Amino acid sequence: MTTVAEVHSGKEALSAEQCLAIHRVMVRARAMEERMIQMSKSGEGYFWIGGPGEEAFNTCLGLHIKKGCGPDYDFLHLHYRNAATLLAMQLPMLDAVRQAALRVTDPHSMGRNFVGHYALRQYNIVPVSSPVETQYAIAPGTAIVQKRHGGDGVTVVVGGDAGSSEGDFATCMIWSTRPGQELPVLMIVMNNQWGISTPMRSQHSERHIVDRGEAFGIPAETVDGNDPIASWHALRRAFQWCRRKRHPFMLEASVSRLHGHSSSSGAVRVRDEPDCIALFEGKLQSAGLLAQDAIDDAWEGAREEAAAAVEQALREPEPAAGDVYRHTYAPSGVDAVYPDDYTGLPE
Amino acid sequence: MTTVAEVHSGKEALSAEQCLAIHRVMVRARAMEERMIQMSKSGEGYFWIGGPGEEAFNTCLGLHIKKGCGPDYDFLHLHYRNAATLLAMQLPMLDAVRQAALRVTDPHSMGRNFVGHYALRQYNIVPVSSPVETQYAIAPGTAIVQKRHGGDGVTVVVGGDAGSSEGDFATCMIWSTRPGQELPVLMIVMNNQWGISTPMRSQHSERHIVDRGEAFGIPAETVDGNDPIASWHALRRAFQWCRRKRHPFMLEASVSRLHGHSSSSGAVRVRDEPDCIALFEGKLQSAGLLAQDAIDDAWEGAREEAAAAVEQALREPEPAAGDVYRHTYAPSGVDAVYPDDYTGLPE
Amino acid sequence: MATLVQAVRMALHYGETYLGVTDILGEDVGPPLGGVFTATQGLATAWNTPLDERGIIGAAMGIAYAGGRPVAEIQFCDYGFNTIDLLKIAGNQRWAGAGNYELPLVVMTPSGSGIRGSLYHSHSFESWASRLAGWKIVMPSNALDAYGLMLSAILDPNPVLVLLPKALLRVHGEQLIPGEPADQEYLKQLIDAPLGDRSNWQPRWPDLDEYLVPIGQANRVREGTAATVVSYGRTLPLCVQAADALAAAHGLTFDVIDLRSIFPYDWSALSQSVLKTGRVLLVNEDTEVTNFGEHLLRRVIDEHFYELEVRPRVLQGRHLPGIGLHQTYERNSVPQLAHIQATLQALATEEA
Amino acid sequence: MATLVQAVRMALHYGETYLGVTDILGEDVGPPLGGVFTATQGLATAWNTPLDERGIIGAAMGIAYAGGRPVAEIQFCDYGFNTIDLLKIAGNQRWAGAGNYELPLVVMTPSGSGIRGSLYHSHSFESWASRLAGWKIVMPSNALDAYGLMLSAILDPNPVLVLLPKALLRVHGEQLIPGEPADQEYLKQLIDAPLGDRSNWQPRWPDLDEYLVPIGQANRVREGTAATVVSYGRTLPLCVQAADALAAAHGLTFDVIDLRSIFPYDWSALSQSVLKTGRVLLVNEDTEVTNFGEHLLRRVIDEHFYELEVRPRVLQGRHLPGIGLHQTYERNSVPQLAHIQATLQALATEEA
Ligand SMILES: Cc1ncc(C[n+]2csc(CCOP(=O)(O)OP(=O)(O)O)c2C)c(N)n1
Ligand SMILES: Cc1ncc(C[n+]2csc(CCOP(=O)(O)OP(=O)(O)O)c2C)c(N)n1
Ligand SMILES: [Mg+2]
Ligand SMILES: [Mg+2]
Repeated sequence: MTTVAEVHSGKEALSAEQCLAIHRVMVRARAMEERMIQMSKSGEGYFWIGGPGEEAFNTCLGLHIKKGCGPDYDFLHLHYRNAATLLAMQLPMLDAVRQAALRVTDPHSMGRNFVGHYALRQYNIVPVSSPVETQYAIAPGTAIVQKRHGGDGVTVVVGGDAGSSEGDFATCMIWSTRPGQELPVLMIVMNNQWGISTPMRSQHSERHIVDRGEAFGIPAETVDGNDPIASWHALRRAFQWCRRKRHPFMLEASVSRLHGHSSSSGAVRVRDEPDCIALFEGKLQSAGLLAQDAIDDAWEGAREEAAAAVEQALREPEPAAGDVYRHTYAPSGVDAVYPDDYTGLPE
Repeated sequence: MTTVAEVHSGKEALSAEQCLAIHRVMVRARAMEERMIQMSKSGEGYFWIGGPGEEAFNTCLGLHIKKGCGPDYDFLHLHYRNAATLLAMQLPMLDAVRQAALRVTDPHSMGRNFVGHYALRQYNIVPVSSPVETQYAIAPGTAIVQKRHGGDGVTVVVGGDAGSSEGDFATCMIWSTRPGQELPVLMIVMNNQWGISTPMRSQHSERHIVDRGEAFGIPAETVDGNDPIASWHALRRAFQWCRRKRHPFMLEASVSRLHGHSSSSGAVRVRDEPDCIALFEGKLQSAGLLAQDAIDDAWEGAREEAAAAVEQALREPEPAAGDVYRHTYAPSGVDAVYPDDYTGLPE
Repeated sequence: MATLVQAVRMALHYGETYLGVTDILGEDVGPPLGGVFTATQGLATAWNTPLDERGIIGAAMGIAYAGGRPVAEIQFCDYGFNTIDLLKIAGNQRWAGAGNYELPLVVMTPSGSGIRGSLYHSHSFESWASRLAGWKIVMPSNALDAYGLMLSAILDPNPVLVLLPKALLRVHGEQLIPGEPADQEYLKQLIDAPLGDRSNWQPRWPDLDEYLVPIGQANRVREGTAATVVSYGRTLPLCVQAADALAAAHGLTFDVIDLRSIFPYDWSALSQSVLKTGRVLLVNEDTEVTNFGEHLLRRVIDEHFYELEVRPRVLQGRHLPGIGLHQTYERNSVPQLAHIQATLQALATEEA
Repeated sequence: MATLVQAVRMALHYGETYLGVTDILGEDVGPPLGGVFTATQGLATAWNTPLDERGIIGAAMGIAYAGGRPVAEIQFCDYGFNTIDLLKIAGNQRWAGAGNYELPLVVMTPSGSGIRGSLYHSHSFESWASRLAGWKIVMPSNALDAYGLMLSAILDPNPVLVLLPKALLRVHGEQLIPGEPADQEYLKQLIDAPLGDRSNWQPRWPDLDEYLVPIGQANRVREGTAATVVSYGRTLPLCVQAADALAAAHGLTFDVIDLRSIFPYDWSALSQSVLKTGRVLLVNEDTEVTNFGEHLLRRVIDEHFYELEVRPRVLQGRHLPGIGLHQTYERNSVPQLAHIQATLQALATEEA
């Protein structure tokens, strides 16, 4: 087949290489999620929640992250659908799967938290917590340190459409635009039009959720999150603004929710929402960049990788009774009762 | 002196009669507040917080209220600077003073709450609570009942500029604009440019706080709250919108804070902010509507009324030890332990 | 027999039909879902709110101020911790406001562990809630009580919090709710929404009768002499099981008291039983530092210290930041049957 | 000697100068006011926030995640009840996150009654706070402890809540803070902002030394044999007064223990004293249903039931929606000297 230098979407384009790299991550993310859904049904895991339908945007997000530890790097305040972002950041699939498998080796939570609830200090991924939108109240804090520190580190905060109803969404806008104290916060709203069973349009009158930034002078974009090329460029502009201007930016991505809300609602594949991977593969095929057998190979490889990760995780130890208190407290030189960690009620 | 039919402010005008009525309430409110400040210093009362500097707007607000009990009438979710509103609603000065004097006869709180913390079921004044902005989370509820009930009752909610930083301000906008479920809520922001010692401009980038309504399609106005004629008409338009359209409206009034935040900061008279009463008296005098001796009479009458109210209140009984539990619970036919009221721990 | 969650649903139907309930509001409580636990399927006044717990509690308060009778749901009690200031206001407004307003507000929320909910679907709420003066707090452990307590909560003119034990929501009752058809499959056909498309579904409500469990009235579900055990919610049936096992194996009999109301609690039932047995075990799964069971213990010590034959016991959840997803965490965080049974046996057999 | 609030201010100065404190944030904590109680006057890193408690706690958490060392103030603990979900996250993030992050976060807030604060400037917070697993909670009752506990709070890599007893903020200490000038008027000149225009004012800080009160270490402030009394915050000096009065009048001597740390509490100090005296009174002013003192009582019962000579006592605030403004309400809502003294005397003189 012929190869092209770049792939277009509307007026924007991305190099063939980049497109293929994005596609690869998207497929790996999907394969992993699908395997995790299976785990939640087979007893290999338990609960599932995740991001099938958000791979295009989330992969591009991960590829834009300035990855590292501390204020020189980007901070991530994510929600529970960001698996593709972590894979794009080159984090091993195995670690996500360990969480799905409730293993004590799960680096994010030691088998304590639901899948998709990441925490990795090494890459500035602050712990994902289930109460929606609280991350928007916390995000300004990391940006305060980044702004004061200098450099171009950005604070990225991600949440859903329904979650924007919580007051914390407003808190983030206000705290990011204090006069003279503007913060490099990239506020991302993943608009899948649903909060569990409740349609966004039944509760919200805003044309776009990010329109709310206007009163605060926060520039904003909306983007088709099913289109990785559009997403790539929207993210590029957003990051550029935050990195250079050290001011906030808002980005709203319309995305699909391809397996419903979570395993609690069955996690069955829905058929009436666009699939960003199928769409992208169509585009790459038309561009002559990816033949059907290359696609098949990508999927097969991804599924094998996921299967191997599950196999590996399931061989690893589960939490033991003695792990219950671990990591409640960090060691402290000024605590007479718990110099190391929590050990039960004071003795 | 010659009399004119109406008084102008910019392009707007108000009848002489209405202006004089407004002036009278403003003066009574100021005289009462000044007497209460004295009480807080003399030991006749204790803490003081109130609305000197907000009389122009608050009086007009009170005069626009459709006063009564239940969903046919307006509901008021006030903050602690609305004394003039209550006087404009023809509530007796004595009742406010009873609260300042911590008397058991205080109909708002039995000597329990700070002055300005009203509660009067008879006139749909829901209890004023100290935590700022919580009233904005509660207000949609009364409006839900009003909307469903029919009629033209409006829910009025009032708070400060600084308080708009709390998430509850956003909650009110969202809940008042649910598609197809829009609510007759009049959101009022009293912008005195301060939250205790913190200048509004040091924390907020919005040009006007009510600009935040735009994303929700809420019409808004800003008004010079020191000008009763402008305030009157802004309120007239706002109420008209809410009463007829059964949709929300936002109104931001710029006002003065003539005695600082509260008695905690000394309650001393500031000299660098406009005094709405002096300004209005100047205007009424120039219009030939009010002579200096009439002004003096108004003040003297108001001060006498306040003095008499204080004298009366101080003659009334204080709370007794036996009052401590009163009105914790409403009587309940289904409670085996507290059929009437709370009486201490279960026996 | 109805499950606990069906009982709640029937109570809400009764409430909106006969007791003036005007609004059942919360996240996903309206159609098509009818609540993440199906508690609000098919109800005429149920509607979906924005994802905003502060808005839910606030709006419900406003509805109650304006003369409505709302039942607000917090989807999981775990998500109610940003509303405690509003719950406090709901509890203090009448006292602070010199009795101006009644606030006939019901808040219901699933509470406790037992569905492998990880950190944020396993919280207990009763110890927090018991600190909210001005509120009444109830927690049924079976379907009939759920029905009766919910009706009382609706009738009471004060704020009432109904804690629903997550672990027991799908457990069938042992007693019929007045008006409930005896065939549980038939009941299901009548009132459970079908899977799949529900747009044309309508519930067919049985002809229910009023049944009230008064607030503040405990239920002695087993009678005995060896000791008193007091519990509620998820751990109550475990206490019953433990008591029955000890009766069968060792002939030890117990007063097992289902508290049902956390506040006001039925002190006289508890007190009389302790005076009779001289031995008491208080069981709940909330975390053990500043736990409501410790309050009950304090009352026991205050009033019956000299009547106790042996050291009174309290079994509670561990003081931990959360309950982990892996079963090992959960089993080692909150009281299980074996803990309860062992403690009960030790209590009953300790020499006085 | 410095007042308690001056001690806090000096500790914060020491913290930002030597211990890496990066941000002291809250409503009105920056210039010109320096806090509604003056706790943050003249501090280099103090800044004013929007009026948004959720934002304050959230931002402080973010600062701590990113390597800063924030001290966040909630202006009155009464206004912290909408942040409990965030406080919970701060307390559980490390446990939930497998130890990835430390969260060196200090939150300080005035707590308790005694300034005629009406409903919303009189709340106690320690019973609520003690339920926040993952947190440490301290509450000084004098200036030197305030200094030492604040430094420990700053040094500890975990979230620490410092409750400041409102009623004692302006009370002068009896012991010098290391480096504090002996003349209190002189200290005032050095570090208290002047009334009026402050735009050119700069504090002149004394040359302070490090002084740590370890977290979890109580202080026995009186020694005796008749009984043990355990308290903290506003009621601690009242307990001392009561003990001294009973010593003078009746020759009864008491172990008076200033707990200082609510969690972790110094169980061994408490336990040893109870074993010695066989009699114990626990005093605090928080509301009496599900009160932290009831937890301590539970520990006493769990471990020393058979060593108690007489019924242990607990004195707490009444279960009420609030503390009313009129003094009659306050006096009848929370323990006063007379209640404490009478209870202590009864405890000490009851026949075993
Ligand atoms: C504070 C809070 N309330 C309720 C929930 C339960 N819950 C989990 S996800 C969810 C819907 C979230 O919708 P949205 O924000 O649009 O994100 P999405 O799941 O669609 O990606 C709800 C209500 C929660 N996790 N946190
Ligand atoms: C939730 C909450 N936080 C803090 C306070 C303490 N406080 C009382 S008034 C006030 C400032 C309010 O400013 P603004 O909203 O502008 O109203 P203003 O007093 O200027 O009328 C503060 C911080 C409070 N009452 N409630
Ligand atoms: Mg969504
Ligand atoms: Mg203001």
